[in-house]
Amino acid sequence: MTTASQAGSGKVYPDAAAALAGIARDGMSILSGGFGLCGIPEHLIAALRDLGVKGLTVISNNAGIDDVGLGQLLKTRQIRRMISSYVGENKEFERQYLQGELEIEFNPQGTLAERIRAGGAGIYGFYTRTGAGTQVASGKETRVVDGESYVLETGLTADLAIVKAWKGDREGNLVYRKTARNFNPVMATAGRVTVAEVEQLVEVGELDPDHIHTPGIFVQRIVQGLNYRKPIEQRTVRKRSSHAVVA
Amino acid sequence: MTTASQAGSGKVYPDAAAALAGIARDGMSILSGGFGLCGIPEHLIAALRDLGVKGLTVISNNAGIDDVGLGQLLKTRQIRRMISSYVGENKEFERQYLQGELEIEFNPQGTLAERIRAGGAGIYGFYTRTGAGTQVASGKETRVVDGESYVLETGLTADLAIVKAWKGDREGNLVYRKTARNFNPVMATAGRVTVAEVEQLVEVGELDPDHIHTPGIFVQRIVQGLNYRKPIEQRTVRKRSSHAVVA
Amino acid sequence: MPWSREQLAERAARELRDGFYVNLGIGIPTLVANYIPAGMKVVLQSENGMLGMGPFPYEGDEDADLINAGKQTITELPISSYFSSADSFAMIRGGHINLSVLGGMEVSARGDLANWMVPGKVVKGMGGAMDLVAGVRRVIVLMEHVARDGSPKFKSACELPLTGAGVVDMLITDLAVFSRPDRHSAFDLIELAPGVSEADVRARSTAQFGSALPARP
Amino acid sequence: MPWSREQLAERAARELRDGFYVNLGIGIPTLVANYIPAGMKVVLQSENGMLGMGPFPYEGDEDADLINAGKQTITELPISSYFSSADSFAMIRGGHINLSVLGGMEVSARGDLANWMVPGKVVKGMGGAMDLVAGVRRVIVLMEHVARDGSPKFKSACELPLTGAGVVDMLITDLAVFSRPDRHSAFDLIELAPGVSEADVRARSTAQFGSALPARP
Repeated sequence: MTTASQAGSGKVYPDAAAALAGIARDGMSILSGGFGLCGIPEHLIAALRDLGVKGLTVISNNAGIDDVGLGQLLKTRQIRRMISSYVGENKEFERQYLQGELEIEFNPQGTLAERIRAGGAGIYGFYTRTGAGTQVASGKETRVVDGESYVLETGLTADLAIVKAWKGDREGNLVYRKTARNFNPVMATAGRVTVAEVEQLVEVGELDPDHIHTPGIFVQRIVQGLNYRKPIEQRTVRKRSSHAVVA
Repeated sequence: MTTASQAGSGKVYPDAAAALAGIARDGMSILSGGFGLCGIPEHLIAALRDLGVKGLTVISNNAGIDDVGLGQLLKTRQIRRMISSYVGENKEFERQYLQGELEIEFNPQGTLAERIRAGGAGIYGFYTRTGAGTQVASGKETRVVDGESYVLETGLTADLAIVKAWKGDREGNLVYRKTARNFNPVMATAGRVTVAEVEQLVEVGELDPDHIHTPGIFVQRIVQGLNYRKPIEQRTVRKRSSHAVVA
Repeated sequence: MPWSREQLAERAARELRDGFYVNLGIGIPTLVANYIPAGMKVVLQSENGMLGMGPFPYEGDEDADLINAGKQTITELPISSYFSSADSFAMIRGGHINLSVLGGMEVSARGDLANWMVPGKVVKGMGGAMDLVAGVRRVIVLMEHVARDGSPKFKSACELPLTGAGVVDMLITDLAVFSRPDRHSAFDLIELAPGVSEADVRARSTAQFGSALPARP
Repeated sequence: MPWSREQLAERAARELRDGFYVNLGIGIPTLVANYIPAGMKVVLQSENGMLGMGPFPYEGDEDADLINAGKQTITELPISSYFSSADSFAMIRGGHINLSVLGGMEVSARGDLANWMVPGKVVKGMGGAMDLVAGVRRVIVLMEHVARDGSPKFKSACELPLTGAGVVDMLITDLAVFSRPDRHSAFDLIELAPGVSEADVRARSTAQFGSALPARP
């Protein structure tokens, strides 16, 4: 795993297309942050769509929904293979998968997160109970210790990681907001190049050094996104009179 | 790994001795946070000394200095075995070690941190390049992948973890300050019981949920320490006229 | 009379204990949150990276950056904290969550659970279910006792691909409740829905199980 | 005339590049920070959990919560960030640091490094050195060319227990500089201290190495 680290102000790009110029290419592997549509790098995904790069392997917990998030790259048939934990909300995905146009590798969500962490942390592989005795373990090394079965899962890196944060500075230091954090910090560590988009690009020194989630060393390029859509997948509310916690 | 989790306000104890009552016992294993003397749980260490529990296995990056930090437990001969990465600053340690009164297991610092993280994260073991081809690898499984040698290191947990944070609330949520964070967050995840001491015990809701370093689920007991000594091991300063960065 | 969805959730809520950290699956398990006894402190974990999950927001208060693992909008509490997916599953895998309540398609007599794929149907993925059953200390499954065609779902062995092997501690169906003291033991029938007999339950199960019904007063 | 400690540090600083993230070991390597060329942006990592390490504090500004890996008081910069030991070594092990400069007791012709223990002497521990040499992309070792008794420290094979096998990219001693293009290659002598000859260096080494000295003008 070698990230093209480069400290300094040369990390800031004017827009998502510029931030991907010279990096995006056919057949590359891409880690894409977010959980569902929450915390997805929506401008960088749109820029990948516009750049038209094809034959991509995309590692992302989900595949967006039709026309939103990674759904856009599915619609344009730019994705050849996905590594995900759940892709239930996407009709176009289903169609391409059934017609054999798209490969999918399912990983348990926690195994996926940990494989990416391992990739970014220089760990070849790790033993987890998750998936022991299931299809997930088939073809993998397993071992039994004190009566518990463990599966060997390997670290995962990619040519490019695209992540979305709430705030960032020109050093690449990032802060995420609420559950939009999800897969973003761990993916930022595992791209050979990591490009971050932020809602607010702030001055160096504005972020509290005790509270930076992703240190700038992991981010090679950063861009401020404009007019975030931030769509909501399942809008659930309660009536102001209700006592029920869950509808 | 089973932590005795228990949410709620029953976590707060009046002082360090009370916070260890019913937990501390002879022969137990203890993860003790801090790097050098920075971020050490000084009140909990003092309480262990006063409780007089003996035959302890202590996992801590360092062993304090004479009379300070874990040095206090060495002086009283309460520690039987240490797992550390560096113990260079302690004469009493050296004396006991040379006389065979104390066992020591050295782990590379990063391997130690990662073993503790693995223990807290339910990972049996992981493959790292660190130590490959050295004494550290002797007796351990190794594997070569793409010409690189990796050593299998196993997860590490303990009966008790004692950690020190800057701020905490009665849910056990913790925030650390500057480099006093070090081993504390990862150790908090790997104690079957974790006891935290904090400089400031704050009201629930005062800590920003985006910036909590250790979620309360990992902390079973919490105590506010008074009159912190916070000794400095190597006081290095520069003259106000100097241009040199390093003395 | 079989228990309703709400009654299943209510029954599962009786397994909650003060101070528990709990992860609730999508569907009926989510409803368990409505039956947390008054005065009991239970902290809900959401595997997408939150501890201390609050209720759905009031209309107009939805925040796109604040959702649960079912992608529903939720709210924050004063005790809440956020963390990454890697840290969330470290918490789950490391055994720090007391209880997980999940839905099921099949459960076997030895506690295997199948709830993520049906061969021949489009596979949507296991999400976090495999991690939860492998890592959480106590696993309760809620499901209909039989499939729509009447075939048993509590079986001698699962036919569907497994989510986890030997991981179920308690099974609550619309007909009965089964429990076991540890993962090496067989299940005992411990409760019946009103008007349901042990014979009914055995007739609708291929799983073997013991009986530990309380003596009728 | 052999190079001084300061000259060793200054020579090592010539290997810095704009934008580098660098970890400096304890002792002479720490001095490299004094020779970062003006206008060059170099970010120092401290393995106890800090990126963007600043200089020593002015007297009276020392903060017990802010130290480097040598336990010395330091300061923060506007670009700084803090993280745990686990995250710090994930950064190191994962190959995110461009350069590490360390002290050495012995270096072998194949790039093995020994710098953590001497059999028969009290062992203090390897600290983070094994992680640094295994994880950082480029490793430079600074050391005296010979031991106090005159015996070579750049050897055909290390006699002391190793810190890492085949991990050294560049060796800077008080007599000469040795470099190799990759970890499968042998070292070449590339520079000599003033008044030191290649024959001197070979006489004081048991390691075999090539020569790639620049042509004298």
